[in-house]
Amino acid sequence: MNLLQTTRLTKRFGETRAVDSVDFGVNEGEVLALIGSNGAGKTSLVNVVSGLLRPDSGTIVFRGEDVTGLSVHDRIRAGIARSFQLVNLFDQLTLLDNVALSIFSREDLTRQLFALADHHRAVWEEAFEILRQFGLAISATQLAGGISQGERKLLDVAIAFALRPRLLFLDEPTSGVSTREKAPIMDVITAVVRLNKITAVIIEHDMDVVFRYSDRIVAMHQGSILASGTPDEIRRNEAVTTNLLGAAHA
Amino acid sequence: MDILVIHLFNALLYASVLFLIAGGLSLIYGVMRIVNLAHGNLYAFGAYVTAWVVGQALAGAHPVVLYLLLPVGAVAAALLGAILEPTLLRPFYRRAEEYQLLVTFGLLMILEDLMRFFWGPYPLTATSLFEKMGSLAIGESVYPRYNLLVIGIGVLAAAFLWAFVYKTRFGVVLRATSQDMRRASAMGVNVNRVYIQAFTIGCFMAGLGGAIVVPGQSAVLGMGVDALVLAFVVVVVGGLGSLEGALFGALIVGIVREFGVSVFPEVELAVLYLIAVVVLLVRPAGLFGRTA
Amino acid sequence: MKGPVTRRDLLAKLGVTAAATLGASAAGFGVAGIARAQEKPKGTIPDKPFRIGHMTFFTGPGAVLGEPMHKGNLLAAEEINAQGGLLGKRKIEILKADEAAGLDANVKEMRRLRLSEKIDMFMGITSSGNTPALGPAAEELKLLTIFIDGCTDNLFDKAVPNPRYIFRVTNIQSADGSTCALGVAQTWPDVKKVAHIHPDYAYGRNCFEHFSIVSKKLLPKAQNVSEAWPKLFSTDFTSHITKTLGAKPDLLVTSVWGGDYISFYKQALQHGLFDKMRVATTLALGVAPHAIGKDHPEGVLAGVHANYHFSYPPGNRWPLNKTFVEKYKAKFNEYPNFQAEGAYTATHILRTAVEKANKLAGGWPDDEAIISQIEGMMIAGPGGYVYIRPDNHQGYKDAITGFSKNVPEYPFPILDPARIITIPIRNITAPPGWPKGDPTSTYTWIDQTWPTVKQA
Amino acid sequence: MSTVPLTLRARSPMKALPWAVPVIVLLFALPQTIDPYKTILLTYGLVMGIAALGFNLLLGYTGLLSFGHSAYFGVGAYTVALMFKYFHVRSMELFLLGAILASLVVSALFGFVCVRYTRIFFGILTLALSQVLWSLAFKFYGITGGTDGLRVPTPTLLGLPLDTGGDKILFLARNYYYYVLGFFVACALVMWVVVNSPFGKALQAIRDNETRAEFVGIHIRRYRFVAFLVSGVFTGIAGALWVPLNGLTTPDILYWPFSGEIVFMTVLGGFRTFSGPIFGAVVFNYLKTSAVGFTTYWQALLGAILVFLVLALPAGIVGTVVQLFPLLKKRLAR
Repeated sequence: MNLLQTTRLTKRFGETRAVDSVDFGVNEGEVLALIGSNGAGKTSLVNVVSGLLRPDSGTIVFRGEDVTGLSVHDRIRAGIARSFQLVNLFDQLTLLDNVALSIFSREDLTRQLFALADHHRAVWEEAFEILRQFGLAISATQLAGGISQGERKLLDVAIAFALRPRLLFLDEPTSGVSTREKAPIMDVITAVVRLNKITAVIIEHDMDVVFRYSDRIVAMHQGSILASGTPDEIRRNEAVTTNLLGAAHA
Repeated sequence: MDILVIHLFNALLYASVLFLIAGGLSLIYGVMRIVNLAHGNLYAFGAYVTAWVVGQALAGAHPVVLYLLLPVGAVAAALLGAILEPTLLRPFYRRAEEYQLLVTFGLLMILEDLMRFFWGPYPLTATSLFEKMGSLAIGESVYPRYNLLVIGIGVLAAAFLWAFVYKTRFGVVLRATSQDMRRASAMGVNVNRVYIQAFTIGCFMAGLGGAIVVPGQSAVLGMGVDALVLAFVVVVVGGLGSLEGALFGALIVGIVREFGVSVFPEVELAVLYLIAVVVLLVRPAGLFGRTA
Repeated sequence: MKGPVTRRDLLAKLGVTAAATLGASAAGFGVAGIARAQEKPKGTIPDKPFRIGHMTFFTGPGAVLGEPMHKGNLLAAEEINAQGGLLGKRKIEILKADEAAGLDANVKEMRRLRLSEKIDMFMGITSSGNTPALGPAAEELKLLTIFIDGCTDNLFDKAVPNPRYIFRVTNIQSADGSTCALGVAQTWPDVKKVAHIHPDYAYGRNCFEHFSIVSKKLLPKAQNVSEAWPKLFSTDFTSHITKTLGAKPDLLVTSVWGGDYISFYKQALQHGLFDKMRVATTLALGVAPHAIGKDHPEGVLAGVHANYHFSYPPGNRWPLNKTFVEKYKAKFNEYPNFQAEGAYTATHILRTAVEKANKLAGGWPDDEAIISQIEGMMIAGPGGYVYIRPDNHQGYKDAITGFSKNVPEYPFPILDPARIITIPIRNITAPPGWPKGDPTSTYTWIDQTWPTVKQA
Repeated sequence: MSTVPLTLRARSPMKALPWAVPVIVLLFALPQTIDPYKTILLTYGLVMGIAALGFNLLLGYTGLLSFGHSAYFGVGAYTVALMFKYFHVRSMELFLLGAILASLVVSALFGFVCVRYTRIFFGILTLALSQVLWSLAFKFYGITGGTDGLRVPTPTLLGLPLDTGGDKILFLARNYYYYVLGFFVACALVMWVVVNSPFGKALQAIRDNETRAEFVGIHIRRYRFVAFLVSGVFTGIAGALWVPLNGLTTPDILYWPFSGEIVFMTVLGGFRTFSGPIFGAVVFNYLKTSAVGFTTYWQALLGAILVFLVLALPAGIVGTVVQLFPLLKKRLAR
């Protein structure tokens, strides 16, 4: 069944239409890869859907409800979470805090002024468990500012994941890390995602990664959807091969 | 009737001085993204230097000479600025704003006392300049010619500044830097030089404000702090970093204050600050400001 | 006073006289003089120095009043130390403290001086905003104190209604406004439209109130046509002057003083204000006599805080003043103002009290003994007789004001010797036992006891 | 799972006790050993400490630099003065209650306006708003007494009559000191809980990364607003507690340089640490008092110290010590 559906979603920057009346759907339970060359509008689409940008026109329906007008934090409540291509962390807090914060927020505990955070044992246990799933347990008490780029990418995802979203956008989870690190990171992420049966949309350049990890692929080009299908279908799709794969592999 | 005209003149008088102070403040912020809490003291500094120099020269100097001495205060303030920027402020551009505010706050305290150290606690005057020009008859009232001169200088300064920023090559560099410091330096602009120049000009304006004020009034301690808060109102109304804004804001403040004094004395000051608040609410970046 | 009274009657009753004879109110009091030879003190006197904490404005615009105050204190201390100190033994030591640090800091500083510097006495204070805070603080510290100025009625009306340790030597503030009004009533009885420009703080308000109440009694026809309240220590009066001119009054009353007044009169000159109306001031020549230029118009009612101008009493009739002015001029190369006179007198009040107390009991007198000597003391100072009223510890000296005049002897205007106006102070201040009132006891006293003159 | 208790114990509230307890004990003991004057100074310090704590909830934990905290301090103080003037209240508890309510209202009003902005705009806006209050206190002579301010006599504590026989100094140095100390400890405790609460974590998240905070579902403005309220009320309480020390409220405490002093003391101690502002407040108070006593150029002296501080010890005194501590440990270990 259709978890997210946008209709004629449009976002302009001046003349350029970053997102050009896109009808984009995500099905419950799938891991979807969003591909396309730079400037194809992938990130813009995610930004609009996740609420970072306001669309110029079109609607976003999530679980049968129109969320187009919702503020970011309300979308989070509704169950749409995302990670960031350029990592967005709380650098002066520990990894544990970074993750725990998502849980506090999710459980609506952040409005507690006069209770010690540390007394919410369950939250910390869960936070620690999540860190472990992402292989970050060892640095749990370090400051997020002080860990390696690879770990930062994972933590960024972990923060989003800790919200237990129904739909998780992962914006280039392996960008900016060495090719050696790419595979391990993707393994961890996809493992966690599948294990927890989270519907995920992954923006990715690296086609090997894409074909290996996704159930379905949506290819974007110049702000609109070029093609959509299983990895095999996409491999065989003319338009895609000419417009994207060639470019990507060249 | 003539009283109304005079009220108007007063408003303009006040506005032109405020414009010089606030314009400098705004220019500096626009280019360097620094709010200089000690800016008011540079205004005071200009006033003291001019008063002092005129006082020294007074003995037998030709009146014309005295008038030529007027801008000395401005130059002095500019020099002071040229010293302060590289020594005190430069280390802070990469630091958080609170540090910049604090260091200029400390500077404010230091300058306040330095002026007392040099010129003593007593007010310094240069009234001879104010008196020599006599007064102009307006209807059945008279108005000091000197005040008209100040208004003139204010207008001229505004014109010059405008031409400088929009018509000269340096103006282009200045604006480029204020738009995007990184790109400017990428394009080979020597940002450090631009900064010191901008800061110096800002201080020059403040100093000029003080220099032209002092003959009509006098240089007193604490004049800087009072001026600063009003300059804030001006730049907030006009928009931090916008010269047009500073001009416009100065006019508003000048007029409101002038009629505040006669019409609603109790809330004369409060109204000014409230204007600032309202503007910030309606247009956070001020009436002429670029939205940050 | 009952029944219809003419202005002339009332002025006469109040003893408002031009070029008055001295010491009218001195009669019947044991008068202590200032410069007289030291007698041998009784008993043994410790020779540890007598420390006076002197707090006044050493910084900021208020320093035009503060510095002379300190100088007056210094001069007197020197005279006394030259004779070996208090009772020939205890040299006076003066610790400076800056009043400009702000009220909060001033209260702290007074405590520090007493509790950790162990001062024996506190003197000074210029701002009438500060005494109401420091008075109670001094009482709390049981600290013998003579305030020189800070002369707000509020201090002994409300802040410290029953003072024990604190005194004040210069005339009570309300005398300023009243004296100014009486001067006007006597000189320009025909004023109809009055405009006011006062600094927006205690002193300005007080002058406005007392001028108003007195003129209500003596100038019932006069009405208030304009008020302007510039910030204290602001030097831009353009707007306020314009407002005043716009109201077309025939008299301007102003209590603007110090550097403010200099800026004011220069600007007023250029606006032709002095040609359009008469001007009555409360403090024009009072602050720094030598700072006023010869361009200052003559014939302005030029107040001296109802206290003292160095040109009066004239030296030939009052040698004390002659010697004081000469010494002061020689030492500081400027002319003393009322603050200097006040501090000088206050220091000698201390000396006199200590000597008298010593005569009675011998040895170094304790504070109680000194206090009981100061209470009710009548002493001749440079400015004339000062009487310290025992009930409220307030110093009273005959009020004086006059008219600005340029004379060849001085490079600045002085009070026209021919037209000095003096008023016996007790005629314009609430008598002992008068209930504390609002805004001031003197105000309610004038309001309730003075008749309103019938227009003659 | 086994490591969780470990990591948590490493950061449990108990960790604060080893240094908090001795400090409090010391504070309780001090008045017995030092002279009244020093005790009174310390009282000032503790009062300002409360204000600085409140201020730092915004600067240190939410990342908002307010240059208008004189407003809430002043509101607290003037509430006390006006309560006495118009209703002849003498009870310190009632004063505090009034001050809390008043500062709550004002900070709600100002907060509503201010939390939409950050950085320099926030600073200037708070400054402008505080100046509004200042000019009203300054101009409405009839109500506020203008620059004369309003006198407030010694209040009654806990409804008890003064047992010091009207000796104000003794009262301040004993009864009132302990009274303030009590409030100080309470306030510090409350603030400590607040910054360590889930809410506090959310604030720090907002400080570190506004966008991401939004993307973990935090309604930023609302949280800033609440932080603003707490901050304002703390400062208001400080203002009320300050009045009996000074005996008088004047517009000075509403004028913007006083806000500057609050920033000063916070940075002096170090706004990245919890105890920094408290420490800074106490030290600043001694600093200013001795500077004023030491030279008429006290202002320049303080200014120089501030500049030096920002140049050399941006982390503040406590902050620097905290940074050096591990190094020292290493040294000692070798």
